[in-house]
Amino acid sequence: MTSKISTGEHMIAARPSTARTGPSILDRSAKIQVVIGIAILVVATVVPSALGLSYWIGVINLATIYIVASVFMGLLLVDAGQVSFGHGAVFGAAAYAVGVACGMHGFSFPVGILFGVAAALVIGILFALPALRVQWFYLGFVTLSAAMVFPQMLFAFDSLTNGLNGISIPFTALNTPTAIGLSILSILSLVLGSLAILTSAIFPKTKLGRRMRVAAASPEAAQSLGISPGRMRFTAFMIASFGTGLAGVLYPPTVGFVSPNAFHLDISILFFFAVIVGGKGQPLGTIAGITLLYMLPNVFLAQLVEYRPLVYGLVAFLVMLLMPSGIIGGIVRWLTLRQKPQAMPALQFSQIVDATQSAKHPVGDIAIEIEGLRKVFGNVVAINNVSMNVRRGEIHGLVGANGSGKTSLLNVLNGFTNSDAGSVKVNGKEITSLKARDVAHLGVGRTFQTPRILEQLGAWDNVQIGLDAKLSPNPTRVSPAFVDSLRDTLGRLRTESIPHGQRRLLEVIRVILTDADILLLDEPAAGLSPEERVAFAGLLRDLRDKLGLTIVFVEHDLDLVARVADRVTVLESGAVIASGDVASVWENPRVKPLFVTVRHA
Amino acid sequence: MWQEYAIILIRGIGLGSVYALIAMSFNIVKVSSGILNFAQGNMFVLGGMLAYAAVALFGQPSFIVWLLLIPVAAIIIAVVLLIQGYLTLLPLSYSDDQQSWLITTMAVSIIIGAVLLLVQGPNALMVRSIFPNVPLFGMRVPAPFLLAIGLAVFWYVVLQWFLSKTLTGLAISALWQDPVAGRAAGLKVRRLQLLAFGLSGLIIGSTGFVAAPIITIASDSAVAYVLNGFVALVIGGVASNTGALIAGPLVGVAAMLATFKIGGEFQGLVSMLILVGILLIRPEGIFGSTAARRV
Amino acid sequence: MLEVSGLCAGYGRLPVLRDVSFSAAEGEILLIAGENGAGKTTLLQTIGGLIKPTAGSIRFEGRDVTGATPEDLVPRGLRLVLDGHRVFPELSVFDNIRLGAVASKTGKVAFDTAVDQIFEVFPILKQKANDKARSLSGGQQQMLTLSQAFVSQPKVLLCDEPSLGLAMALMPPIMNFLRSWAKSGTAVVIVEQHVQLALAVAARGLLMQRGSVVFDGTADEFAAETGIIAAPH
Amino acid sequence: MARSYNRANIFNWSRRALLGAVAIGALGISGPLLAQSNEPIKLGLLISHTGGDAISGLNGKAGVTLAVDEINKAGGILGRQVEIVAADDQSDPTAAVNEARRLSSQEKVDLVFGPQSSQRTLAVLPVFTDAKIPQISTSGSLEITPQKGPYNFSVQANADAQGYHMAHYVTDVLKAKTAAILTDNGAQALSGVPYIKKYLEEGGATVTGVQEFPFRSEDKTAQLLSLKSGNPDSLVIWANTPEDLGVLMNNLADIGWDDVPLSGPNATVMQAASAAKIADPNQFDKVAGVAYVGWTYCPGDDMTKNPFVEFKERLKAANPSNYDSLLPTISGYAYDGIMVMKAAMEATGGTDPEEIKTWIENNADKVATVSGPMKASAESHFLAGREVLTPILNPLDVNEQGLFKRADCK
Repeated sequence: MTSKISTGEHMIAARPSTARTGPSILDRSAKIQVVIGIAILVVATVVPSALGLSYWIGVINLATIYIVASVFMGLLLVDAGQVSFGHGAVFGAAAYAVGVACGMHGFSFPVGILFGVAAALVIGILFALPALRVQWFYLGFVTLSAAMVFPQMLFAFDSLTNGLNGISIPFTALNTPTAIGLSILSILSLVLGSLAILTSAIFPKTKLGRRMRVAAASPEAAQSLGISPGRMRFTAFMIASFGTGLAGVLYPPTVGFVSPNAFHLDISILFFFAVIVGGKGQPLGTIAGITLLYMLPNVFLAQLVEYRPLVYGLVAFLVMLLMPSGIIGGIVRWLTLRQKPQAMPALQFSQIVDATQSAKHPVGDIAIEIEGLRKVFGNVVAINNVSMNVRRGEIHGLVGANGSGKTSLLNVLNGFTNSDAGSVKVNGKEITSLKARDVAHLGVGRTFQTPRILEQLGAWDNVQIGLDAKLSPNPTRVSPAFVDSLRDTLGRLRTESIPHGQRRLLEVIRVILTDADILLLDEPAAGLSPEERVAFAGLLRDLRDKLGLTIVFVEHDLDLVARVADRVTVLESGAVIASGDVASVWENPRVKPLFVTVRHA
Repeated sequence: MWQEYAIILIRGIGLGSVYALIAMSFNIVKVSSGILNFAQGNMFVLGGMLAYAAVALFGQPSFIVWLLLIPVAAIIIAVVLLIQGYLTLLPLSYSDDQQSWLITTMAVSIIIGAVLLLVQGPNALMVRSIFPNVPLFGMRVPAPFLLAIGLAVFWYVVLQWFLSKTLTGLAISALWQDPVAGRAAGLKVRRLQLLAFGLSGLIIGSTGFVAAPIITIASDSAVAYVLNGFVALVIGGVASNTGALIAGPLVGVAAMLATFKIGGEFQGLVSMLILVGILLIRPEGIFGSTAARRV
Repeated sequence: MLEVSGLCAGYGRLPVLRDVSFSAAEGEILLIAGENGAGKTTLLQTIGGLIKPTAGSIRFEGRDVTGATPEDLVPRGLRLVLDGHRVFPELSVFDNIRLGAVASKTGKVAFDTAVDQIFEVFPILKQKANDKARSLSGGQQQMLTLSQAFVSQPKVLLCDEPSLGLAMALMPPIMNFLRSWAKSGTAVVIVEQHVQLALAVAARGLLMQRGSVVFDGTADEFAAETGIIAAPH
Repeated sequence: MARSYNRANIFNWSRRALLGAVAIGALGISGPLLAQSNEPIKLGLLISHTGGDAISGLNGKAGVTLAVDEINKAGGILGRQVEIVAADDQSDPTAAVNEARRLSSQEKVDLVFGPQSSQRTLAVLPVFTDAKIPQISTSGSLEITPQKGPYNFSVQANADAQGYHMAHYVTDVLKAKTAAILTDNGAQALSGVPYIKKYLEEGGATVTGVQEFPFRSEDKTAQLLSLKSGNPDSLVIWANTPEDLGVLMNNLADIGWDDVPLSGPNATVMQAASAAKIADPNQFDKVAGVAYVGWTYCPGDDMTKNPFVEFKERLKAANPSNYDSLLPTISGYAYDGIMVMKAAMEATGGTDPEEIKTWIENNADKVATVSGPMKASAESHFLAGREVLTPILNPLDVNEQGLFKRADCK
C-alpha cells in the first residue's frame, strides 16, 4: 500500500505533459493560456478602475491575490507532489505580519512586505519539516490541523496580534488611483498575478522545475541523477511560501483589516480546490478555479446569501465528477485527444556519439571492484557472496534468469540498497555506505528495467534532466547535432506516445548526457528489433571506444551480449556461476540452458 | 484528587471511543478503495440528527424502542454513504487521475453542511439521554460516554469477525493491498468497495445515534470530528482497527488532560502536536504496517 | 478449451500484441517463451481479462469471452496468476488461499479437499498457515498464489512466470504441482523464462517475439528449434 | 448602589416610551408631507446568514424584518417604503468587507444593520465611514469608538457593561471573595474576560483561575475540575450557545459542584431556556445573568402593555413556524436599532448621516424601545449602556409573560 501512497503522489503530481513539451502545438496551449490569463487579469483590473466601481476594484484585487496564492500552492502540489491543506496559514501569516508591522508598529508598507514574506517562510519551514518524513494525505492532514490551530494561536497570543479585535490599516495611499487611473495596489496585484501565471507556465520548464518533478514522480530516478528528493521538497515549500507570502502581504491593503477569523480552514480549502477544480498544472487553471469557486458564489451570486455554500460545494463536486482533470485540464485533454499522436521516428544510434569528441577518465584500470558482496531481503538471498570486477573501458555483460540477482547487484552498485556484507569500490572509492545521489556524483549513471521515462515530464524534458545533471562543464559527449535533432523530434511528441523500446534508449541517452563514465544499463535492448539491436550494439561500442566509458549491462539477448561484451558474468540465485570472456562462458554447461533464442529464425 | 483523574480518564475514554468508531469507519473504506472519506464527519452528525428525530417522533423512547432504532439509524446512514460511495467511485473508474475523491468527498461534506444549515438552521440540536447518569467515584458520568465505549468494543468485535471470518470481509480487507491481484482473482472490486462504504455507514450511523446526547449536532460541527477521527486513525495505524480502538481513547484522554493541566485554549494545539509527533516518530502508527512515509 | 485468434492488444495507444493466435487443449501444459518485452505477459493479461483486446477473439469452452472481465471469467473457470508471486501481504497464508474461493463459489467440501491436496504438495504452507503472507519467501509466495488459484478450480490456468524471482531449487515442486494439476484436466498456459524447466512438463511450446508468435509446436519440436534440452525430472 | 439606579430608570424609561410612542405616531401621520422622494429607503442587512455566527444572524434578521414590516405597514419612513438588501458576511471579516463595499457602492444603501460581531464591525467600519452610511451594529468591543465609526451605533451591551454587571453581582450580591472564570473561545466571550477581571478585582474579589473551552465542545469536565481545584466561592461563566451552557450545567452536576453560584452575561439569560432541554432546571436557581431591563420585571410593576411582551407576541405572529428557534432578546434589540434609526430619519426629515448621528446622540432616549432605555452620547455610541442592563437571578424563573425577575427587587 506504500506503493499506493506513492502512486497517489504520482497522480497528484501528474502534470499533463501535453502542456509541457518543446516547441509544439501543445506548448502553444501553455503560451495561449498565459496570454489569455494575463489578458483576463488586465481587463478585470482596468475596467472597474476606469468605471470607478470601487466594489469591483476590491473584489478583483482580492481574487487576484487568491489566484496568486493558489498558483503557488499548485506549484507545491503539482511540481513537487506535496499536499498542503493548510496553505491559508502561510497566506494568513504574511497578512498578519504586515498588519502587525504596519498597523501596530507603524512601519512602512515596504518594510511590512519584508516581515510578511519572512513570516510566510517561517510557516513554510514548519510545513516542510513533516514533509521530509510523511507524504500524501498524511501531510495533508498535518497541514490541515495546522491551519485550524493558526487562528487559535492568533487569539492566544493577542498581546502580539491584538487578538480578536484584529488590526485595521487604511493604506489609503496604496488605494488612491495614480495618474494612469489604477491604484498602486491594483498595479501591484495585477503585476503579481501576471507573474504568477507566467511562473506557473515557465517554472516547469526550468531546471529546478524539472528536477522537482523528477523527485516527486520517481525518487529513485531522481537519486540516480544526483538529486536529493528531500532537498527538492524543502525548496518547493520555500518557493511556494515565498509566492504565497507575496500574495498575503497584499491582503491587508486590499481588505484594510486583518482578523484571526479571516484565516480559518475555509481559505486553505479554497486554494486547494481552486488548483484541482481549475485544472492541475494548467496556467489558466487557478484563474478558472477562483472564478468558479470564489467569484461565482461570493460575487456573481452574492444575492443568494445562505444558498452560497451549497453552490460552492456543488460546483466543486460536479466539476470533479464530470471533468476529473479539472476545467482547463479537461478542455486541453479534449483538444489534444482530437489530434493524431505522432509516431516516434527511430533514433539513429550511429549519430549519437560524435567521433571528434573525447573525454578524459579517472585513472586506474579497475572501474568497479566487488568483494564478497552479500544482500538478503527477508529470507531471500538476493546477492550471495559475489566477487567480481569491471575493468575500465570495458563492456561487461551481466546475464542470468529473472530474479537471479542482476538488478539487485545494480542497485547495490549505484547505492540504492546497502549491502549486508562485502565491499564495492567505484573508481577506487568505497561506496557501500554512500547514498545513491553521491554515487551518481562519482560518475555512475544507470537506467532501469522499467525505464523511468516520466509522463509527468515532457518527452524532451525526460532527456534534458540528463543535461541538467551534467557532472562537468565540458561540452556534452553526445554530438550536438544529434541532441538538437532529438530535441526537435521529442518536442513534437507526447511522453505517453513514446514506445517502450524507445523509452529505454532515451533513458540511455539521458545517462550519457550526465557525463557519467560508468553506465549501469538494465536490459537496455529489450523490445528492440534485430536491426535496432545491431545498431545499439554499435552504440555501445562507440561509447566504449570513442568515449572510453565503462558499461555494465544486464541483458537477456545473448547474441547481443556476444556481439558487444568484452566479458560476461553469469548469475544464478544471486551467486556468480561463471565469469570471463564471452566464448568461455558460453560453453559453460551451467550457462547454456538458461536462455532461449531462435537459432534458425 | 485521584477521583478527578479517574473521571477525566473515563470521560476521555468515552469521548475517545467516539473517535475510535469514526476511525474504524474510515478504515473499512480505506482498506477497500484507498479512499479517505472527508464527509464522514457529516455522516456522523446526520446519525445524531436521527436520534433527535427519534425523540421528536416517539418522545423519549423506551429502552427497547431506542435499541430497535439504532439499526434503523445505521441503515439510513448506510444508504446515504452507499450513494456517496457510488458517486465518489464513479470518476475513478474511467479517469486516469485517481485523486478526484479528495475533492469530491470534501465537496460532499460542504454540500451536506450547507443543506443542513438551510433545512435545520444554525442552532444545534440537543438530545437528552434516555439513560440516567452513572455514579462513579463520588461523581457521575452520563450514560452515553459508557455506551460509546460499549459500541466501540461491539463494532471492533464485529469488524474483526467480519473481516477475518467471512469471505466477503476477507476480500474487502484485501482489496487495496493489491487491487490488480484482486481483479485477477475474480473479485467484484467495485461491488465490494460499495459494500465497504455501506458498512462504514452502519458504523458511523449507529455511533452518531448512540452518542447523540454528548456530541454537537450542528451544520458546522463535522470538521472537528473528521480531524479527531483521523488523528485516532493515524496514531493507531491506518487499516488497523485494533490501533483505532486503542488510539481513539488515547487521544480523548490526552486532550482532556491537556485541558485540565495546561488550559482549554491549547486543546487544538496539543492534539495537533500529538499527530505530528506520532507521524514523525512512527509514521506507520502504533499498530500500522503501512508507512505514511514515502522513500 | 481455449482458442485465441488474431488477438491484438496494447497499452493506451501502444500496440503490443500483433495478431496472436493459438489454442490450448484440456489437460495440456502450453509453454509460452520469449524474451522480455515480447508481449508474453500482455498476452496472458488480455486473455485473463485485465486488458481489453483491440482486435481478435478469445473463445473459452467454445463460448466467445472476448473482452470479458475477470469477474465473469474466474467463476466460469478461467483464472490468471500474475507474475511476481503477488499475494495479499497483510493476510494470513490460509486467508490468501480462502480468497481463491470467493469468486469461484467453491463449495465447502471441494474447498477442504483442495486445501488438503495443497498442503500435501506444499507442506510449508500448512506449517505457516497462520503467518502473514508477507513473511513468506518468494518461492513460498509463488506456491501460495498458485494454491489460491487452485482452490478456484479453473478449467484454464494462465500462469505468468512462476519462476520469477525464485531460486531454481524451488522450481521443481512448483512445476510438478502444475503438471499434476494439468493431469486433472486443466489447461495450463505458462509463460516461463526457464524454458528448460517448463519444457520438462509442457506438451507444447510457443515462442513470441515483439508481439507475435514466431513458433508454435510440440515440446520436442520447440526444443529442436531453440536448442534447449528439457531439464531431467 | 446596584439597587438604586435601576428602579429610577425603569420609571423614566416607561414614561418616555409612552411619550415617544405618541411623538412618533404624530410624525408617522405628517411623514408623507415631509418626504422629498418616494424612492424606497434601502436598508443593507449585513449579517451572518452562514458560518459560525449564523445564530445571531437568524435572530437579528427576524428583529429587523419585523421592524421593517411594521414600518412599511404604517406607511414607511417619511412616506418611503423600506427595502431590505440582504448580504452575507459569512461570519468572515474578508467577506464582510466585500459585502460592505457592495452595499455601499453597488446597492447604494441608505443605512445598514450589522455586522453582529466586533471583528466584522471593526473590519467594515472604514467602508461605511467613508461612504457616510448610518449603521446599526450589534458589537460589544470598546475599540468601536465614535472616532472610528461616527455613523455606527451599537444596540448590543458592550463587553465593559456586561463584565461590570457580571462582576458586581459576584462582589455586591454574592459578596464572594474569590471567583473563577470559564468562557467559550468565541470572540465576544474572550473580549469580556479582561473587564470581568478588572471589576472583580475592583470589587475586592480574587480570580482563582481562568479556563476556556472550544465552541460546542462535548465535555467541560476537565475545565471545571481544574477551576474547582482552586475552590472559588463563585464561578463567572460566558457560554454563548445553549448547548455549551447546558453541557456546562450538567458537567457541574456530574462533578458534584452544582452548589457553586454562577454569574453569566446576556447570553446566559437568553440561552437558559433551551439549555434546560438537556440540563436539570433546578440547577438554574444558582445562576445569575445580565438582562436588558426591558426583559425583566419586579413584583408589583405594572405589567399592562409591557413593550417587550408585546414585541414577543408580534415576533411570534410574524414567525409562526420557527419562533421556537428564535431568541426574542436578540431580535428585540435588533428591532430597537431599526426603530432608533427610523425615529432619527423622521426627526431629521431625511437620511443625512451627520444629522442622524447628532440626533441619535442627543435623542436616542426619546425613542420607544422594547429592550430598555437606549441612550447614546457623542462619547459613546453604545445605545445599551450599563443603565439598560440589570442582573437577574435564575433565568428560568419567568412570569407568565416570560419576563425575568430582577435580582434586586425589594
